Amino acid sequence: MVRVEFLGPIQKEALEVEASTLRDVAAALQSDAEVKDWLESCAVAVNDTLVKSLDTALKPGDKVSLLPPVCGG
Amino acid sequence: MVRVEFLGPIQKEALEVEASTLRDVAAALQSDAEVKDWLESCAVAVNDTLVKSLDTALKPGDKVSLLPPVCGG
Amino acid sequence: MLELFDGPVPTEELLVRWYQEEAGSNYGAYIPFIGTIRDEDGISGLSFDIYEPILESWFDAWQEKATEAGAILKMAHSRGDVPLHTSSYVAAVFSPKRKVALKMINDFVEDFKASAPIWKYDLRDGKRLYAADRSTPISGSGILGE
Amino acid sequence: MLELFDGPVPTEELLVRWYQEEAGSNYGAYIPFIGTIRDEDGISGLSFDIYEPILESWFDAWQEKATEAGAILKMAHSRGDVPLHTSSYVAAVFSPKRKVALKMINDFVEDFKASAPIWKYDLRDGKRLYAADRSTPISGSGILGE
Repeated sequence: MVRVEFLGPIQKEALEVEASTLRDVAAALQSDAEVKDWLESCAVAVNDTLVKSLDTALKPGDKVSLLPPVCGG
Repeated sequence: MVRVEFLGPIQKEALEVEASTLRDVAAALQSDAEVKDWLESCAVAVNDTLVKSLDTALKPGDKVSLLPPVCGG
Repeated sequence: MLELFDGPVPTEELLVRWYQEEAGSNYGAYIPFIGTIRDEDGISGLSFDIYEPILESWFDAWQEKATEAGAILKMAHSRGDVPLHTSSYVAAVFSPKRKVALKMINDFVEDFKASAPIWKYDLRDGKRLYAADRSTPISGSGILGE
Repeated sequence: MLELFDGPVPTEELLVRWYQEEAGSNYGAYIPFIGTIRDEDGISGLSFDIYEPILESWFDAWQEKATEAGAILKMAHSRGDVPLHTSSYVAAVFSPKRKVALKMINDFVEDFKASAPIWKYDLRDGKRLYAADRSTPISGSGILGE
């Protein structure tokens, strides 16, 4: 299981998801009505490093974070 | 007569020069050994406004200033 | 150096302290950038969420880039609510060279706006409303929607 | 606002005072630029001459340009001797908009270096030596040499 966390304005508790790559996480989230609309605009970090490929491998205990559009300053 | 002033590092007292245009001032200064070498690098102001033409007209009492290369900051 | 504050950043103190910290470091140029909350659109202030682990690694990567150019960066940002006319963001570059400093403060602040994991909310009528229309997807966003 | 000082500019006081002066003016971005004397080439400091009438008209023209962009400029500079590790120049822009402010501080400081009627001298071995090699002829220079 990997832990999926939702940052900033996404009002959602963390999930535990069975996943060996980010592609598995994407599939799980696309069927989640609460979070589906955020997916197009979110960046993704694995263990606090931003990643850009769905083929990113995951192992049990990894942390996947969704980062919606930002506006610091 | 116009008054010609030398600014910054040009160590020279002001001169009074007979001139109806800046061209007359140029002629007077080109024959002045102390200031001749500065002429190529100096900007010129008439009554504290920068000018770019030797045809600039002058009237008695005008102030002509020579501004050597600058480096503020 | 990255400093986070609950509420407004202490701008005056930061500007002076950072200047004094580097007074003997032989930098010729110091350029701070100060972001202050504007009174507009009827808001009573802004509020911020920060994801610190990624903010820190983003800042560390910039500090490394600054070091390669002989410069250093400092930054402070607010967490939580920040009232109108107070500041939520102070960043600064110190460099031996003017041109390096001018380019770096521009590039740093622009990348900060595009990449730093900070979320902004309008405070209006007692509510905290995500500023979606002024927010920017981080580069590489959207892979989960493919 | 243009402020001239005999000796170093009071950097800390200026940074704080300028921030406070505009605290209620609803500017979103404040960017100061601070120039500090570097210890290099064995100098003990720098020294400056200023021709104030033309500095003032140069600054007024910039202030007008800033006003058209909704911004304002402030500037302070030293006259006479300025020791190592103290500051001779502080300039600042305030603007509602970040991008306007970042571009303006760059353009203002670069034009200042190229155009402001200020002459710099190295202080070395008790002498005051014109920094000819670092100086720039003002645009339009040389007409008297034609």
